[in-house]
Amino acid sequence: MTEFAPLSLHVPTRPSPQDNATIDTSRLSPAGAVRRPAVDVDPTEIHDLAYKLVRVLDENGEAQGEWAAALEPDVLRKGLRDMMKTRAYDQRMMRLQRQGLTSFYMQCTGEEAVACAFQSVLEKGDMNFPTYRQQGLLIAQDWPVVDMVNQILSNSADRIKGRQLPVMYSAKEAGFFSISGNLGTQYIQAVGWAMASAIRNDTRVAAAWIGDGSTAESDFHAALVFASVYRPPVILNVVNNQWAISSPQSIAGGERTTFAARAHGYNIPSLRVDGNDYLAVKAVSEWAVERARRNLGPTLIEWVTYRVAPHSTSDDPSKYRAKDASAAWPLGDPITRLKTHLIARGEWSEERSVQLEAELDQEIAAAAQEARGFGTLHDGPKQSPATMFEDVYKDMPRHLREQRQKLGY
Amino acid sequence: MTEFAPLSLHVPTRPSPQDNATIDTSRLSPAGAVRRPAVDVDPTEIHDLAYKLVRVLDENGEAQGEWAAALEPDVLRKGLRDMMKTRAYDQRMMRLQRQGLTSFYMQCTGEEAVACAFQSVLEKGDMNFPTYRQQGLLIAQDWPVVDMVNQILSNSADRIKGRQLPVMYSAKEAGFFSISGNLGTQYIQAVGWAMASAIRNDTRVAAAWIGDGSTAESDFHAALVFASVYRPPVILNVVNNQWAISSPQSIAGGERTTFAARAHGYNIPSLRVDGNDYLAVKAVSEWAVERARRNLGPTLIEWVTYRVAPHSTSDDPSKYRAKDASAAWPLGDPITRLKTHLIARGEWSEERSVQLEAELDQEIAAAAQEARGFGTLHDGPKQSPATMFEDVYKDMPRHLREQRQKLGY
Amino acid sequence: MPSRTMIEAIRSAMDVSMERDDKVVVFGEDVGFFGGVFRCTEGLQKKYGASRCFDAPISESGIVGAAVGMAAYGLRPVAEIQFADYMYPGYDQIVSEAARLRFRTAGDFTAPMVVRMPCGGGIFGGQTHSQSPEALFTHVSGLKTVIPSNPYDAKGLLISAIEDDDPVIFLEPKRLYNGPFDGHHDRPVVPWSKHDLSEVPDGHYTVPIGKAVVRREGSAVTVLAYGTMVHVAEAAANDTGIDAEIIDLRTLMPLDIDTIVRSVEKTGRCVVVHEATRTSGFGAELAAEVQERCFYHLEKPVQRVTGWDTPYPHVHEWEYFPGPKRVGEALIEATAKD
Amino acid sequence: MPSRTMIEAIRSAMDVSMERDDKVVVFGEDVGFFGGVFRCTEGLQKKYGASRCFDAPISESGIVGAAVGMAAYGLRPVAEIQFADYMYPGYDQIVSEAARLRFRTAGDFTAPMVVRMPCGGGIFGGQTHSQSPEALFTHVSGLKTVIPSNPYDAKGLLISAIEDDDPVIFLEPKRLYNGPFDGHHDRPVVPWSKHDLSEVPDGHYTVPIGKAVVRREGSAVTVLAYGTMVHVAEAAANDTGIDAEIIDLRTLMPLDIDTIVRSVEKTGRCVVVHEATRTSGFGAELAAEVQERCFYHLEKPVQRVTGWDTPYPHVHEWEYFPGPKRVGEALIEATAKD
Ligand SMILES: Cc1ncc(C[n+]2csc(CCOP(=O)(O)OP(=O)(O)O)c2C)c(N)n1
Ligand SMILES: Cc1ncc(C[n+]2csc(CCOP(=O)(O)OP(=O)(O)O)c2C)c(N)n1
Ligand SMILES: [Mg+2]
Ligand SMILES: [Mg+2]
Repeated sequence: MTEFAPLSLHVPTRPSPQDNATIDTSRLSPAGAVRRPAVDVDPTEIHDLAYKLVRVLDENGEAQGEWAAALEPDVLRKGLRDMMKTRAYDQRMMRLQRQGLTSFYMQCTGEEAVACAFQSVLEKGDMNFPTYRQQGLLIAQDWPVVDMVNQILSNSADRIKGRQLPVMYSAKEAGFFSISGNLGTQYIQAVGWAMASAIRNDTRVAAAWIGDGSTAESDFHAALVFASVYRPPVILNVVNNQWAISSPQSIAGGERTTFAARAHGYNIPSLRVDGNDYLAVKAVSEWAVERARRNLGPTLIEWVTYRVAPHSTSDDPSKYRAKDASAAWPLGDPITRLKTHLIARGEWSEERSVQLEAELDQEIAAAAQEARGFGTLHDGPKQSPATMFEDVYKDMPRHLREQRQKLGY
Repeated sequence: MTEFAPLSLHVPTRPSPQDNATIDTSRLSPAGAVRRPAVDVDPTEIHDLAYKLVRVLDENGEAQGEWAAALEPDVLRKGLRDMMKTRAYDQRMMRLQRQGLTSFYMQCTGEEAVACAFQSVLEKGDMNFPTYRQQGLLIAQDWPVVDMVNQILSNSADRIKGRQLPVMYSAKEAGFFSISGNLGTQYIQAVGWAMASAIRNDTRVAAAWIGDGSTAESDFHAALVFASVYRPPVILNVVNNQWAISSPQSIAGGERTTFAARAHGYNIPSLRVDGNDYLAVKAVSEWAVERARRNLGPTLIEWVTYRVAPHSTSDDPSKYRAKDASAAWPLGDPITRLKTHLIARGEWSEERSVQLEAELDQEIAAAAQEARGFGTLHDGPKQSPATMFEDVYKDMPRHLREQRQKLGY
Repeated sequence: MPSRTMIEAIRSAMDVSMERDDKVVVFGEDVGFFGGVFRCTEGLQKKYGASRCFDAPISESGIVGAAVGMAAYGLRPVAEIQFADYMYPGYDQIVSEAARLRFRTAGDFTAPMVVRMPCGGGIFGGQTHSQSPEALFTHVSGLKTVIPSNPYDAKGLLISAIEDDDPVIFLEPKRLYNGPFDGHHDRPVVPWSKHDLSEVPDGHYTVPIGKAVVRREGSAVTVLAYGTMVHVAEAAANDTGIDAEIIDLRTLMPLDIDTIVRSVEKTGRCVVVHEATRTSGFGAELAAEVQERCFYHLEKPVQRVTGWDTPYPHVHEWEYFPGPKRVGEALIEATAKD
Repeated sequence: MPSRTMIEAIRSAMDVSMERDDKVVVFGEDVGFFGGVFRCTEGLQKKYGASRCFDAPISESGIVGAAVGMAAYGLRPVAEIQFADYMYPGYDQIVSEAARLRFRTAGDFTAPMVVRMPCGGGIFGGQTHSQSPEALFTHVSGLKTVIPSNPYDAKGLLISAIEDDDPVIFLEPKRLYNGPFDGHHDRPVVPWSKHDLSEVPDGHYTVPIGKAVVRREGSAVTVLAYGTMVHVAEAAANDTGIDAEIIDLRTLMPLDIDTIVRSVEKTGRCVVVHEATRTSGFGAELAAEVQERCFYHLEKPVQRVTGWDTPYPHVHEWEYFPGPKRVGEALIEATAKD
């Protein structure tokens, strides 16, 4: 009936285990090469930026190009400290989990710059809608580590009463919206929150967070549609760490295009940025937040980074990627890169780094110790089971009172 | 705390009631102006086509440019007949509904070219996943009108046993997938069907259909993601008739961009086409189907047209758009345009048109009459209530047998 | 007091709420300029501006998800889903997000929001304009589910729902929008103006969430009903002459079990009626609770009269719909002396 | 016969089915190269190629929607949802599409497909890795809902599900993947190899959908259970020494009501147990049916032992989980002479 050859299904090939980079190097622009448009630029004029990579720090740790800002050394030292503290925190929590003090943990190793630098440009009152890999948002604002560990341990001092899996923090005061566990749902919520801010003629902005894999979820589209229609003050962050558990970003549709490009069809300006470059993250975040604050509407940013650690403590990446894939740090270690920059500027030294690392380790260990005093998942003081029936509704309905009694409380 | 002015919510303005066109004329290219790329073009090379408009027929009815094909007069006369028959069908069904012979009807007035020309390039075995405004797909393949009217009347001969609201046809044999009633769901199903065809090394292709308003639905995104990842043989049709009930296309995110542009972020080639131009529709459909058939993957096409009629028989558009908005036929009547072309080529005449119109009206009236013989929604023979319990499962489980008995069957 | 249709009562509830509290915003498909396909929001955009009453893209997930974000911000969004049959794309946001936000944050974030949706059959709407998905909400901890049967309750309950600090699913039996339909589809349509409960005050008042009401006192059998089925049950009682006590539940979650138990202990018989499909419908929960709490008072098993376990058909509207005849038969059976 | 874990049994079912019928395709998040986060599809991509076993984007709606399209084409897709808690974005495609396709086309199009999903608690998974949403499926006409309690049934039922011409929701109690967990979480873990029903033939066999089985005969009380709760019920019977008859439902829809009625008529008492929240859980349907059909045999009300009506908590896993203690108490109460 037809002259055509049989069809066949295209299934994206996986990054070769030999190629440790596993990042599409064809789209890596050199530091300083990408222009910095005006904040009120017409989105159609920067379509090309979705296919490039904003980078500020070059191989020698020098800041390059239009995105390089004149930043005080103190600001950068704070950034370095935030990232190092985040990593120290991850390491300590991994240890607690291995010791059986809690059920689960997720690291953000290699991605510290994204959350830490982004947080540094927000104001009090702004609201993040994070995923489970943005602990840096809390740490960069010096949120009490004890409070975080309490949540990890589901102990008696856990502000969310042991109700959520570890890492699913919530802290309204910190502008940190509750992490759901269901992927993608928070993306449209952030847009809704930002719409509310606009409806109320407020000045606060929202930040939505999502992973590369989760951009496939429905709510990613819902968020972009609503952001496109109502132009609320929201920053739409896509953290492309190349992996979604075992699935490379090609399975989410990133095989021959970028996640930044997704924004084009919605007339939302977008940028693709080196997420391991603290200076680039900070500069672009500032740009996007200013856009939002000036009522210029949403911005989508793809942060290109790499998930160095396993997906979670339940994961074994050796089953699906080369054992040394993570060791290669395709875009470099964000901590090392900022450190090199500070040293190059004469504002830091290796010794101070070693010292700071020890100090932070101490600080986190002390916080963890303090938190353990409030109990752990399986031991010590914990929330009374009676609390399980609270907060389902504002006022406990009769059937829950009956059930609580049935349980003996 | 902040130097910024208060935010405010952007709510898209509505097309002014004075501006009858209600189509963004800034994006209307002249006939023949848009190039025809090779079918294996790299999607990134035709991004500009998402912002233009492929048109073949000019104001004088002449075919212009690279998309103009040498078509036999018979082929075009068939096209004209299909569109006229579709319109005659709509008119007759409206009458039946007003007479109370059925509960509901939906016309496709003004959009006849899209479905009729598209169907003309498909082969037997291909599968459409239509919305409720593609009755032209059935009519253009000379599907028995009686069969269609039986469905509209939910009568004893209705092939789907009166189970669905009128216009929710289903006809596997005609490559016409069941219309759901839930918007958008069929878009990803079409992609799944096309994936199956590729998995089986078949040569059949699928066509997905959706309206401008419904592109906001989640499954639109799901479809584009899956189409992007697996590159199955599917044509992703977006019928932009400017309205979704009372909401102009701006509420779906079409205020400052096009629906064709949505495809860019997924690396799917897309085109924006004058949907009231039978020749343009046919040419672009052919191009897209060839791509699919050659295993080159999906194509998204935005058909720009205009919903001339009310949304449905339950709708009163005078409440939300200028009374004469539809009378202006912003892109011209597709029937008139093709007729003018045929007349210009000396292959048709006004008299033949008048005659054909009468003939078609007769034909449809006769079919409607025949269908009425099988009953109507409220009168005459209809499916036994016992049939209500059938086809819930392949084999009727016990509880449904019990319920059927309870009803007295 | 003016007589209002259910549509007018619902509109008035939103109007009053928007007037009193500028944190109340209303949106949904065709809700803004047009005022909704059932006209429940007519005039609100004009009165309160397009930032407080606006059209939404056709994305139920987006509508509910945006509402969750607005509620977390501190607004009181009232979102309309055009038909309950179309709530499924937004179901994840309802179940996984709105319902759990207070619990999973120990009250740090909350989602005080209302999701309104027309539900139920009787309008020849076929499978996608007739569904009654209430049981899909009552199974979800953290949601309140409300369904009025008349204009007075509709306004009072909707105001309560908007003022409630928890997410409320507000189901509107669309067959009741314009009149108190009792299932006798072959009789002339009765307008609300002929019904006492269409007397609706202009201003602010509330009907409490979580309280059922006895619509008709009786001693022979208890009928548990809500929405359209309240009127059908009344018709069935009148048609059969059975001295039925009819309880209009009004709120399904939290359930007013006291009113139910009191009645069943009195009558010793119970019939549950709803339009939704039978298996795992809310009637199952009612039957389970009644038999557990009133076991020693029951003289007969609790019966369920429901929609059949099929998708909602088009042509067989009246064979599917649990009308007064089927309810009447159940009343007769429930009260028969064996 | 080899002893297999539940994971191995499930994998074997897909392997056997793919081998016999090249229309069977398997996909889902992390299902292809990696073999699934629970390793249920390990090795299948290698054996059958990437067009028959592949990774899917993280879009549950896309996964189910694509499966509907594939099934309509004529394939037999087996889609995995990584956790039942994540099925909600795909719920619309399940409810509005897969479930209704046969009905709304009078059989012209059908959706022979399986949606597999790990469900249930007991693994400290918190609210998004512990849910039991079976009642959200049993309420939907057109779906079959299956939930095995052991490797033998898991393989036989999954093969039946794949060969079934209707859409089947296949719930896999994840706490049973590696051993027959009976709720005594403080005792050493028991591997499947110690359990008779881990003897799983290599090749093709089926366990019929729609048939319950009596796991333990008894005369004092009937326990209706499924999934993990079958083992918990056994433990409770052993712990209390009560002569309980335990029925493993295996299929919730269509329900094997005969087996249930036969048992309750014998024992006169009935306890229903499930992990899902109580209100509108499947236990409500069971209680409603049992009281309706066995009213005159019942000596006590049907009792429900279930998860509480709260989101699934993390730290209170064992206070939430309806373990042998709570089930035991219900058995004692159900069999007590008043
Ligand atoms: C709705 C939903 N589906 C599936 C999952 C299971 N899941 C948890 S994390 C994950 C991968 C997410 O990848 P990505 O979005 O790239 O984020 P990353 O883990 O790389 O930070 C998956 C599939 C989930 N949590 N929610
Ligand atoms: C999931 C869902 N939500 C809402 C509706 C109600 N509805 C039916 S048609 C329609 C408008 C669709 O507009 P569009 O997609 O532009 O198609 P058109 O009617 O213009 O052909 C709406 C909102 C529906 N059928 N399904
Ligand atoms: Mg990732
Ligand atoms: Mg439209």
